[in-house]
Amino acid sequence: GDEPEAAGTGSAAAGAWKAPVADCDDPAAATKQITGTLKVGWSAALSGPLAGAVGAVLQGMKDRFAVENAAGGIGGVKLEVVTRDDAFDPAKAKANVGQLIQSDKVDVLDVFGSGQLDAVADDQNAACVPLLFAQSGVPTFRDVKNFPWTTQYLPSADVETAFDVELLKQKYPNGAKVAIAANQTESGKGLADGFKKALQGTNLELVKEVSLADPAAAATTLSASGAQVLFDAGVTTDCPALSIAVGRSGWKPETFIQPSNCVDGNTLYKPAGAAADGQLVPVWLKNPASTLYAADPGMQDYLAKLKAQNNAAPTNSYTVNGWVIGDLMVDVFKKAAASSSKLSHAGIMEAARVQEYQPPMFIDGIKWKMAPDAPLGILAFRPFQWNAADTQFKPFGEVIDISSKYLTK
Amino acid sequence: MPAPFVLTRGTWPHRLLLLAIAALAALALLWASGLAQFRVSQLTSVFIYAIAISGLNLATGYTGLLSIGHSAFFGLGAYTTGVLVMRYNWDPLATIAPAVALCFAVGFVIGLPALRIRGLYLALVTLAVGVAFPELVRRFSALTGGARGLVIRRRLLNPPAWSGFGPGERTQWLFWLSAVALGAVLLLMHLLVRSRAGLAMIATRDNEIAAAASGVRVATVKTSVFGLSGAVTGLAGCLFAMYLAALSPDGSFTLLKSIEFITGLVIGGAATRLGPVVGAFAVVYIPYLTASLNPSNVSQGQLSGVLFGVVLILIIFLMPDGVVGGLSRLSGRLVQLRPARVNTPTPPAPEENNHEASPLPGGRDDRDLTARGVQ
Amino acid sequence: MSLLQVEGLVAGYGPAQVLHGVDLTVGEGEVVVVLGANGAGKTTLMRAIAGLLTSRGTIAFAGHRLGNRRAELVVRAGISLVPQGRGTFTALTVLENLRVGAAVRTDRDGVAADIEHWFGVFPVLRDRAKQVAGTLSGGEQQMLAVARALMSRPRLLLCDEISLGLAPKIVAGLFEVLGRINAESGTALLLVEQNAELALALAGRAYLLEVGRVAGQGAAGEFRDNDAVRRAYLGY
Amino acid sequence: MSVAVLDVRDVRIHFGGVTALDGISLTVDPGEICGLIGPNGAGKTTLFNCITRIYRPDAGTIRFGGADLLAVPRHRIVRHGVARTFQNLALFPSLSVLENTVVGAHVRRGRHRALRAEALGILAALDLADVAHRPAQGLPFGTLKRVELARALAAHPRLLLLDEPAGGLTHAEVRDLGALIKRIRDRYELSALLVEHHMGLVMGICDHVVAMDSGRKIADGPPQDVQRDETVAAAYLGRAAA
Amino acid sequence: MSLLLDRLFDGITNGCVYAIMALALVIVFRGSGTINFAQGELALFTTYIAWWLTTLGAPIWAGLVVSAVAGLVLGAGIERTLIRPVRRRNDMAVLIVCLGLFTALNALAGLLWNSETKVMPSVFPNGLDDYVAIGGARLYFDGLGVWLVVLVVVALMFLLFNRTRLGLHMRAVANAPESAALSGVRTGRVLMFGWAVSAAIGAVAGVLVTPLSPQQLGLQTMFPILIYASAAALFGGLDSPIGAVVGGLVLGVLQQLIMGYVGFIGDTLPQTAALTIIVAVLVVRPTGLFGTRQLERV
Ligand SMILES: Nc1ncnc2c1ncn2[C@@H]1O[C@H](COP(=O)(O)OP(=O)(O)OP(=O)(O)O)[C@@H](O)[C@H]1O
Ligand SMILES: Nc1ncnc2c1ncn2[C@@H]1O[C@H](COP(=O)(O)OP(=O)(O)OP(=O)(O)O)[C@@H](O)[C@H]1O
Ligand SMILES: [Mg+2]
Ligand SMILES: [Mg+2]
Repeated sequence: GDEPEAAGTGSAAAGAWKAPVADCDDPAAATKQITGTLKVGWSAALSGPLAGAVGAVLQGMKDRFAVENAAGGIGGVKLEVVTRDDAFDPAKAKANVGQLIQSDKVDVLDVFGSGQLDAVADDQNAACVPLLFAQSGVPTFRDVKNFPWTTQYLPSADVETAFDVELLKQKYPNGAKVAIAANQTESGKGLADGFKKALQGTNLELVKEVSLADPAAAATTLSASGAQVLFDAGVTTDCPALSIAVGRSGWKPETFIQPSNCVDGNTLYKPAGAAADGQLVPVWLKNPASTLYAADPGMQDYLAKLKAQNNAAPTNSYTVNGWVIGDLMVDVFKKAAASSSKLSHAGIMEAARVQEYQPPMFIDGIKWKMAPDAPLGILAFRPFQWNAADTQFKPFGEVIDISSKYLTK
Repeated sequence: MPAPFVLTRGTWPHRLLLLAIAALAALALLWASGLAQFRVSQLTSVFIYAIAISGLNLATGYTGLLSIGHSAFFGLGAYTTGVLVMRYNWDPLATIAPAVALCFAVGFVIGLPALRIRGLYLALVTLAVGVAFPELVRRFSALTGGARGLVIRRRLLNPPAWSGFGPGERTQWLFWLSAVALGAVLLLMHLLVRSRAGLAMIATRDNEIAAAASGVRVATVKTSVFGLSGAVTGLAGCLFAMYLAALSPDGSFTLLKSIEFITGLVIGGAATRLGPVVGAFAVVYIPYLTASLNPSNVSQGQLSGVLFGVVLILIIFLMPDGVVGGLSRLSGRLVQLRPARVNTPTPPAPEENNHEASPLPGGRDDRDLTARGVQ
Repeated sequence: MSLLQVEGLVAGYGPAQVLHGVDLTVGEGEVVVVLGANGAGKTTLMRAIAGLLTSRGTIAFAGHRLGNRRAELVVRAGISLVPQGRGTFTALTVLENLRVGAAVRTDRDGVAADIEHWFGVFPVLRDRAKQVAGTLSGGEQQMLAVARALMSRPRLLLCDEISLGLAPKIVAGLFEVLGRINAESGTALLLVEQNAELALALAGRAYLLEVGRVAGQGAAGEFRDNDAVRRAYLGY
Repeated sequence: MSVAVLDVRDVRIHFGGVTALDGISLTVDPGEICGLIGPNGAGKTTLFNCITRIYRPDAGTIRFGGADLLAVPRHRIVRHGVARTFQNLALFPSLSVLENTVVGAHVRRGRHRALRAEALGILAALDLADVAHRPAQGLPFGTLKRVELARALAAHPRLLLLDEPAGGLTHAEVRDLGALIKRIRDRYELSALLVEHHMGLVMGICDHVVAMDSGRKIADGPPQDVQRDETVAAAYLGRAAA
Repeated sequence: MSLLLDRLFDGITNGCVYAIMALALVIVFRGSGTINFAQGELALFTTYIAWWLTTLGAPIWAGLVVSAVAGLVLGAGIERTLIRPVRRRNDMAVLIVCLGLFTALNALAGLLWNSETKVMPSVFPNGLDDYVAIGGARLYFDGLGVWLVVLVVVALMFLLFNRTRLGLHMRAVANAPESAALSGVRTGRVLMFGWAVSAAIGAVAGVLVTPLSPQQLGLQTMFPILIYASAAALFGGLDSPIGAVVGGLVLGVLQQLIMGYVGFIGDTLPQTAALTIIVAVLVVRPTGLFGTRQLERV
C-alpha cells in the first residue's frame, strides 16, 4: 500500500534528524549554503474560484517576509516569494514545480491542495528542494521515509477528529448517538474515516453516515436518524450549506461540529443565520476579528505590522494563515542558519523536521510540534462556538491538547 | 499574386518535400530533448494532449459525433495503467495494451446509443459518461484509491533497461516515448482517413442516409469509431499516468478536461490531421503564457483567465476553421497539392454528343472489379 | 427607366469569380427570362441580386442603388426570390411557412386572404396545411416555395428554375398563374428557366448567359427563332 | 417473357393521415428502362424509399432478383445490386466529387486505388472529369445531379433507381443524358426505374411506363399508350398533352 | 410520508432551478440552433452585479431589475459582436466563442469582485420559519417563489413561440436562416432578441437561485447548474419550453429520490444514476420527451 498510517508514536525529543542527501539527484546542491536571497516558490491557484483565498495566504506570507527583510533578513539573506499559477490543476502544478526548481532556482517550495502535492512530491523529493507547510493535510506525506523533503501545514484529519471525539467524550460522559455527513472528496473522506476511527472504543454510537452530495437530501435523511450529534466531514463550502439544510429540515441536533477549515464567521456562519447557532469548531489560530484578543500582544503586533505593510485584509483568516506560515518558515530558516548544516536545503529540512515553536498568532497553549517520526505540527485545538445573535465565536472550554496520543514526551 | 506552385502527390518533388518535413520534425525533436528538463516535460504533455485530441478528432472531427465525455477515456486509460502498476505490479509499458483494449471496448459500448441518438442529444450521452467517471472512481475506491487518488511511485516508472536511458532519465524517456506514440497515432490517422473506412466515416458525418444507401454500415462505423477514438484517447491517458504519476478523480479527469480537448480540437482545426497537434500546443501554452503575463500582484491572477478567454475568441475570429484549416488555405496560395494521377483515358473536350466517345469503365465483363455479394 | 438595372455585375465565391460583368435590365411589369447551360452562373446572378452574395458593380432597383444590401432589406425593397432547390422551412408547417413569407407585411387580413388565394392555386397545400414542410414531396415543396415568395407581394419576382420537379400539368398551371400575376398586379418577373419553351412564351425579352457573361439578348420571339438556342434549349 | 427483376406488389404506407402508397404494384424486366410518372406527391419517391428501405412499408412485398428486399437492412440493399439517386441531392458536401463516387463503390471488393481509377473513368464518361477534385459543396445543381448518377454507377448495380435525374438541365443536356442512360443500361446490362417529369426524356428512352396518382397505379404500358391514356392526361399531363 | 414529501419538495425546487436555466438555453437554441455554453457564466456575472448593488445599499429587487437589464444588454451585445461574425462561417466556432466567454466572464467576475464566496440576499423571505407545512413536510417560500417564476416564464415563452410573429420568425431563422432572410425576416434582430431575452432570463434565474444554492454566490456556483440545465433541456427536447421544465423537474426529483432511497448508489453515484436514466429514455425517444422529431425525408 502507498498510504502509510497517519503517524506512529514518536517523541519530539528524539534528537537530530539527518536529511538523506545521498539519494538526491544533485547532493552537492542540497548542502550548498544559501547566500544573497532565499527564494520560496509557490505553485497555487492564482486564477479560478480559489484565487481569493490563495491570494490572501500569499499576501500574508509576503508581508511576514517583508517584515523580516526589513529587519535584515536571515543573517543577511533576503527572503523572496516566486509564484506560478496552476489553476488548481495537478498537471500544471507539476509543470510549475519543475520550472520553479530548474529555472527559478527556488530554495523552498510550497503548494496549495493535496492533488497538487501528489503530482509534485516525487519530483521535488528527488530534487531535494524542501516543500514546507503545504496547504494540505493528507496521511501520504507524513511518511518521512518516502517523502523526507515534504511537510504539510494543515492539521491531520486524524488529529482533528481525535480532538472532536475528545470534546464529545467530555460533553457526553454517558454516551450519545452520532451522525456523519461526509463530502465525497479526499478531505471529506479523511475526516469521516478519522472520526469513525476515533469513535471506536468509546460509548458514542454512530447511527448514520450520509453523503453531502446534496445537502438538502442529506439533511432530511439525517433528521430522521435520531442522532444527538452531527459531525460535518466536509469542505469549506459545505459548512453553510449543511447548516441551512439542517435548519430547514426542522431538525436541531444537540451538538453540531464543523471541521476546522470552517473558521470564517462572515462567509460560513452568517449566511446560515439562526441555523448555525451553537455550532462548534476546532480552532488553532487567533481570530483578528474577535474582541477576545483585543489586548493580546501577539495580535497587536500582527495588526500593527500588517497595517505598516498596507495589507488590504488583515482580519481575513487566510491572511492570518499566510502570515503564520511565513512566521513558521522564518523560524525554520533561523534555526537552520544556526545549525551545523547551515542555511542550506538540507539544513532547512533538518530544522523543519524537529521544529517546536509557538507562533504569536497561534492560540496560547497551542504549539507547532514536529517530531521526525510524527510530523504532525498541530496537535491541539480550542473549541469555539458560534453565537448567531452576536455573529461571533465564543470560546467553548479550554484548549484540548492531544499530543500525548501521538508523542511521548 | 504569383500563381501557386503545383505539386502532384506521389511524384518525387512531393516525396522529397515530405521527407524534408519529416527530417525537420526529427531535428526539432532532437533539439527539444536537449532543453531544460521542465521544458522537455512541458513538450511531453503537449504530445500527450495531441494524442488525446487526435482520438477526439476521429469521433468529433471526422465522424461528426460530438463528445464531451472524452475525459472519461483519458481517465480510464490513466487509471488502468495506475491500477495495474500499483496494485498488480505490472510494468508500465505492458499496461498500454490492456488499457487501450479496455478503452476500445468501453468506447464501443458507449457508441451503441449513437445508433439512435444524434447530434447534441448524443453529446448528452457523452456528458453522462464524463460526469460518471469521477463518481465511479470514487465508488470503487478499493481499486482506484477513491477520492484520495492514486500515486504511482517514481521508481516504478523508471525507463526500461533496453531503452538505453538510465534510471534518472525518466523525463527524457517519457519525452521520446510520447513522441514515438504521437508519431504512430498520426500515421495511423493519416492512413485511416485516406482509406475507404475514412471515407465511410466522413460520408456518415455528411449524410447518413446517403451513406447507408451506398452500403456503408452506419451502425458499425459509429460504434467502431467511438471505440477507436476512445482507444486513442485512452493511450494518451496511459502516457499521462506515467507522466503525472498522481491520479485523482477530481484533478485531471473531469468535464473540464473534455472541454480542454474540444477547445484544442477546434482551435487546431477539426477534421484535419495536424489540427490536434496544433491544438495541443494551444491548450498547453496559451494558459501558460497568459498566466505569465500576469502582473506580480497575486490578487490580479484572474486577469490571466480573462486573457485566456479573449485569446480563444481572437483565434476563432481570425481562423474560424482552426489554425490548420486557416494555414492550409494560406499555404494553398503558395503550393498546391494535386492528387496522384491515375491511369484513365482522358476524355475528349466536351462537345455536343461527345458521350458516345467516352467509354464507361467496368461493366459486366470486368470480373476483377465486379463482386456483388448475393446473387 | 427600368425597374431593375444591373451593370457590370461581378460576383463569386471567395477567390472563385463566377460572374464577370453582367449587364441586365428588367422593366416595370416586364417578364424577362435568362437562359444558360448548367453552371453558367444563373443561380449566382439571382443570388447576387437578392442580396445573398457580396458583389461588385451596380444593382439599382426602382431608381435606388441596392449596393450590397442584405437579403432581408432587398425583400423590403420589393424583390423576392424563389431559390433553386428547397427554399422552404422544413421544420415549420405549410401554413407557418406562408406566414413567415409575409414577414414584411403588416396587413393581417390581407395576409390571410393571400394565403387563401394560394391554397386555391395549389390545392395540395391546403390539404397539407398543418403538415411539416420537410415531409412534403419535392414538387409540393416547390409549390410552397413559390407561394412563400409571393406572400411578400414583391414588385419583382426572381424565379430560379421554379418548374424544377413539378409535374407538367402543374408547370403549365404555374406559368399561367405567373402570367396572371404579371398581368393583374404588374409584378415584374425575372425567370431562370430550363423549360425554355414555356418561359419564352411568357417573356418579352431574354438573355443568354455563358460562363458568367451575357452572350446574347433580344426579344423572346427572336430567341425562339435562333437556331443555336433552339437546339440547346428548346429541343427541336 | 423473361421473369421480372423487380417485383413490387401491393405496397402500402401511410404517414399520419396521409396515405402515400395505396397498394402499388409494378414490375421491371431485366434490361428494361421503366418510366415512373405521376403528379407531385403521387408517391414516386416514397416508393424508391420503400425499395431502398429508408421507409418500411405497412404492407406488400418487394422482391428483387428473387430476394425479399423488405428483409434486407438499409445498408445491404446496394449489395443486392440496387443503387439510387436522390431527387433533392444527398451528397457528401465536404468530400470531393471523386471521393463521393468512391463512396458509391463502398461495397465492392478491390483495391482502393483500382476503385479510384474506375471512379475517375465514370466521371470522365459523365463529363465530370474537370470537377473530380472539387468538393461537392458549391457545384451547380445540374452538375450535382450527375454526381449522384456517378455515385450510383460506381456500385455496379443491377437495378438503378433514378429520381428526376434531368433536374436543372437544358434540353440539349437532357438529350445527352437520355443517350447516356441508355448506354449505361447496355454497358452494365442493368435495369432502371426512372422518375421524371421531363416527358421528352421519358418518352424517348423508356421501354415501358407506369403512371401513378395518390399512391395507386393508374396506367401501365408502352410509353405512347400511357401518354395517350385519358386518366393520365387529366391527372398528370394536363391540357398540354390532352 | 413527510420524509417523502420533503424530498419531493427539495427535488422540485432543484428541478425548477435547472428548469429556469434550461428555459434560457431553449430560447437561444430556438433562435440560433446552438447551445450557449456561456449561459451559466452570463447569469453568474449579472448576479454579481445584483449582489454588488446590494452591498451599495440597494434593495435586492432593484438588483434583480438591474441585473435583468444588464442581461438584456450583455446578451444582445455578445450576439452582435461575438457570435454573429463567426456563426455564418463555422458551427463549431460558435462553441469555442462560448467557451472563451465562459472563461473570460468567470475570471472577470473574479477580477472585479474577487473570488471569495458572497452571501446573496434573497428576493423571497427565506428565514427558518418562512415555510408552509404540508403533510408534515416544509415548503419554504423561496423555493415556492422559484416554482412560480418558472411557471410564469414558461407561460410567457409558450405565448411567445405559439402566439406571436416574433416567435414564428425565431423558429424560421433557426430552421433556415437564408430562407428567412429571403422572406424579409430581420435575422440579425431576431437572433439578438433571442440572446438578449435568454440572458435576461438567466440573470433573473441567477438572482433568485443563488440564495438557494449550497455554494451561495461564488465563481463555481453556476457551472454545475448549467450542466444539469443542459441535461434537462436535452431531455425535454431542446426546442420545447415545456420539455425543459419537465426535464428539469424529472432530473431534480430523480436525484433526490435516488439519494434518499437507493442507499448504496445514492451516496456515491447520484449524478451517474440520474443521467443514466435520462440516457435510457433518450434511447427510446432520441429527440427528447417533447422535442420536434427529426425528419428523415429524402
Ligand atoms: N457556394 C459556392 N462555392 C464555390 N463555387 C460555387 C458556389 N456556388 C456556385 N459555385 C460555382 O459557380 C459557378 C456557377 O454556378 P451556378 O450555380 O450559378 O450555375 P447555374 O447556372 O445556376 O447552374 P445550374 O443550371 O446547374 O443550376 C459554378 O462553376 C460553380 O462551381
Ligand atoms: N416522412 C413523411 N411524413 C409525412 N408525409 C410524407 C412523408 N414522406 C412522404 N410523405 C407524403 O407522401 C406523399 C408522397 O410523397 P412523394 O415524395 O413520394 O411524392 P413524389 O411522387 O415523389 O412527388 P414529386 O414528384 O413531387 O417528387 C406526399 O404527399 C408527402 O407529403
Ligand atoms: Mg442554378
Ligand atoms: Mg419525388
